Amino acid sequence: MELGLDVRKIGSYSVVDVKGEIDVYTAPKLREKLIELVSEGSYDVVVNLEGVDFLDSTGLGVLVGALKRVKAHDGGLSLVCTQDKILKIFKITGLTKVFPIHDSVEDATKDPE
Amino acid sequence: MELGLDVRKIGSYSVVDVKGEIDVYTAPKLREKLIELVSEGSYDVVVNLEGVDFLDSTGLGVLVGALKRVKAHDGGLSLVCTQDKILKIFKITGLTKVFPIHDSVEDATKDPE
Amino acid sequence: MPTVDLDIPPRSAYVAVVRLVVSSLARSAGLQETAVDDLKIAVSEACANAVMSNEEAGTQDPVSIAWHADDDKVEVQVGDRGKIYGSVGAAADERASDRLSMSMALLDSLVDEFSYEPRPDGGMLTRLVVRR
Amino acid sequence: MPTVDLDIPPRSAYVAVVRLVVSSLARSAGLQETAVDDLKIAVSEACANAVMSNEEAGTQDPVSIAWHADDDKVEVQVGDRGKIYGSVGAAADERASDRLSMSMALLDSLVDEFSYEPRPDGGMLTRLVVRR
Ligand SMILES: Nc1ncnc2c1ncn2[C@@H]1O[C@H](COP(=O)(O)OP(=O)(O)O)[C@@H](O)[C@H]1O
Ligand SMILES: Nc1ncnc2c1ncn2[C@@H]1O[C@H](COP(=O)(O)OP(=O)(O)O)[C@@H](O)[C@H]1O
Repeated sequence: MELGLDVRKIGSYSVVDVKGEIDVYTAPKLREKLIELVSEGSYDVVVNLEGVDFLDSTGLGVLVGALKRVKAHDGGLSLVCTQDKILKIFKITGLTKVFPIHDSVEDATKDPE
Repeated sequence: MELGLDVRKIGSYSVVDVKGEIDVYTAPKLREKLIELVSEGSYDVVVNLEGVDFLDSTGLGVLVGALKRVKAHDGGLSLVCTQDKILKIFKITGLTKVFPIHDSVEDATKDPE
Repeated sequence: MPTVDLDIPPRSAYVAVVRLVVSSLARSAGLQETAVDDLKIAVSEACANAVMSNEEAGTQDPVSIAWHADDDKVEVQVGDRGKIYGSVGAAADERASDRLSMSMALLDSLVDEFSYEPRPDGGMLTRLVVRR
Repeated sequence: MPTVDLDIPPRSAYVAVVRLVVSSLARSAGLQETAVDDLKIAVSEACANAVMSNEEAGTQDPVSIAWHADDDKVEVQVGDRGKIYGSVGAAADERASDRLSMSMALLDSLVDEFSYEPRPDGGMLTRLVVRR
């Protein structure tokens, strides 16, 4: 099973477009990519989950870990997600209060006023 | 698992557009439909397999049975198929010599010269 | 080394899920798309044969599918506890033996090794091998 | 009545195939699309927990998934022979207990009944019930 992970720069943001299923098998690949970004100095990260069909607790764990890492550098990590079945996972685990969740990459990469 | 079975009339032909997987579970539905057509007096039948993802020996058995039935009424049964993985099944079982196989429904329903 | 075992009720409705499992495992094992399709058809045929003999016999014992992949080959075994297949009554005008001989032709040509044998304790065992 | 049993190696790569099986069976059993998704996530969580404790413990015993559908409910059991989960070391900076508590929250809210208990002979058993 492949997990698609494409990174692009939009202004000061690093946007990770994720495609496929984030589960106990693929989550380590996402973790590596996010660790790599932070180690390269990207502290404003947007994880675009629009292409994600499945997300489990190991994926949530990776996102929470990455959030802690960027926060240690005064950065931020936000998500793009409009799919009900994925939003549900964040709601059940209380993570809608932890992550800013946007409707689009455009929204997530708007400069703060 | 649903097997899509739509019947349309083109000239003197009855065309059955099949959608889905024809296997040991769904083949009986195809058999019923073909028996129904013959009992209604349709002896020139075209089975369009372009929407079929999977075909097994029970599906082949149903097609062979239907061919025998229309032939008993001086009719014919031809197939529409361009997919390599489905054509392979007919080749292996020698049925390419038994069924006329066309590239399109148009081709299959041309009036004989 | 890795082995996956799947037991299904001996009923035709469950053969589709076996195809899903085999396609997914074959793809993960690195088989090419054509080899994946061929193995999927072969395993589905073996399951159809097993299920039909069980449906005919009215048995409830599961059909067992065993997947085993190692470096040089993939082996799939399909075992059932139905009655011996040749004795199954032909449905309507499609003679069961026509179907079975087509099934055997498919099994024989779609995999590298194929055997179909009675089990000592009843039912049949189909063994399929694809070499890498 | 119909029972499907699936044994996978206790490795994370095999959880995807369990999801395929559960989605397919749940859909065939007539569950609504949301219920299919919920059960798929729950079973996947249970398998992830089982696989992680086995990968940590280095055990080879399979993780067993048992599907059982009857008129009023679907029940799925996931059993493993790994070590007790709480003792698994946390990977990097993602604390395993954070993940496990999220997993438990998901399991608890996605199905109608949920239990997660040690088996008398080692490992854990997760039991999930969806009422129709
Ligand atoms: N192990 C096998 N390998 C190849 N073909 C086989 C095998 N077993 C049976 N067949 C073929 O399947 C067809 C049906 O065989 P059989 O079970 O004897 O049917 P029936 O009893 O209906 O005549 C025959 O054409 C036979 O050659
Ligand atoms: N059967 C259960 N039902 C609901 N929550 C549970 C269950 N078992 C454990 N938990 C929750 O999972 C989390 C982790 O539990 P535990 O295994 O004790 O982790 P740790 O030992 O890492 O603290 C805790 O928040 C606990 O409340």
